[in-house]
Amino acid sequence: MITVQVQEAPFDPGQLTNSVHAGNQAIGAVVCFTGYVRDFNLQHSVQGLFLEHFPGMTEKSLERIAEEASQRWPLLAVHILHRVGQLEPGEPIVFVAAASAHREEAFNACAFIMDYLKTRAPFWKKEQTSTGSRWVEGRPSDQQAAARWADDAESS
Amino acid sequence: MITVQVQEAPFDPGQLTNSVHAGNQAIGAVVCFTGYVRDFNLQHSVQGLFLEHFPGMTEKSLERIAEEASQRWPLLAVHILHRVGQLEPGEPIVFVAAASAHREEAFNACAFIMDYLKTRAPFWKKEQTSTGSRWVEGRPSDQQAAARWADDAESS
Amino acid sequence: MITVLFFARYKEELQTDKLQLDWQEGWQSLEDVRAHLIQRGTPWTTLEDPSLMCARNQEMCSLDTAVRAGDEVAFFPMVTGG
Amino acid sequence: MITVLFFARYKEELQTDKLQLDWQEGWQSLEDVRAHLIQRGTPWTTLEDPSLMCARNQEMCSLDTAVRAGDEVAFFPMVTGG
Repeated sequence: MITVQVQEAPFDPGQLTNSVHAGNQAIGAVVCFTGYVRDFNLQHSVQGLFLEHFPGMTEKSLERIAEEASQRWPLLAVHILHRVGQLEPGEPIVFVAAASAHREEAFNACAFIMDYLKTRAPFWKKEQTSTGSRWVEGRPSDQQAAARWADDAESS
Repeated sequence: MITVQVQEAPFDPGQLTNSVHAGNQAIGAVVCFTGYVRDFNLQHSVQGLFLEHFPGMTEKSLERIAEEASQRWPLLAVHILHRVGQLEPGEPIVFVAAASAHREEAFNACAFIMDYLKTRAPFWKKEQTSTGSRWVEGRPSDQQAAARWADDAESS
Repeated sequence: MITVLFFARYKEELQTDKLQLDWQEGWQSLEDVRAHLIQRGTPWTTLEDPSLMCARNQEMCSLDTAVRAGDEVAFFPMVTGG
Repeated sequence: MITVLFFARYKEELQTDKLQLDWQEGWQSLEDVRAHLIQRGTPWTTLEDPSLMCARNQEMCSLDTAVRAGDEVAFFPMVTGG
């Protein structure tokens, strides 16, 4: 039910989207998030992006995030795929899908997984711009987004 | 930027998912919702589903919902597709995609569109079960889900 | 004259999807049109449904929305798409 | 002996991705390992970064997490995936 992939190879978000349902007629709702490399970030024109990660720990942390989502909501499928290595603007970088009987659970689980992935999975982005390379800095807004789920822990 | 379709023909959620980005390198986040016909609903085994709608008003109401989402969040693409007529369990019934630079806006817009579609677009489901056909009743939880956006109107 | 449309369960129970009604003096809102139909008795009393929704000229509205001669009015049960 | 890994900006600034350190009497937490490295001076003072994150045996943890001989410890800047 939980699928986690970390890979250098490009992937097809549409193909992944269709594979989530996979004929399971108990699924009423599939919410998919696809993140793409933008050509512009924080006043920098982005020419490329390098994704460093912590092999071994990366997969474990994504599996743990997927499991935590499955404990919080009655999910019927979770799929997380994250690319590493060199990416170009316009390329898909991350895919997260959550499937459930009803939409609310699927929306919450997908957003939760992205918020946790952003703050708890060991990936680091280095942008290549016209003025050189620079490590992308963590955003406080991502920490805040993740923190909101802690408040919800009891009520979810 | 806004695409609205109401059709009897089946559709491919994966193909639609990929078409949302369409090479727009300002897009960083695409959130897609796909609703599927379940084989079981409220203690009934579902053998088929008929979707009635209000031709003319249906398209207008979906366009209005997409426009309202675009006014609330800085969206780069919105796609809504809803099927009408006869559907079988396991078939996709509705697709909603919202694209933005950042994920929070895309998640909110996609959830908002679904909540409004559920309460403001003129569709009615009739389920075919082993004991006959019955009109699906509106759910108070859908009204509540839509109402939460009214409270957010100022802060969004 | 106004046109009144019915959908889904109402359409089945009323056995019609469309009426043309002569304009009545004193009609001000969709509520007046609804009351006019309900007073016909069974099966029109189905329109007493507290979840009834309505539209005027293909825009969803409330029962206290003003109605005018020439309008297209629709009455329907709570929507269940998605 | 413990293994210490560095990633991303730290790896570049320290010009190393991995150290093997002899176990020091008195080490109790990851904070002690960090302090040990920082006292080496430049460039190790980059580990004073208030956003520093860490992991013990491939599980994210806090600096006050207990450390033992044989552990694999990692120090890295705030993560930025997704």
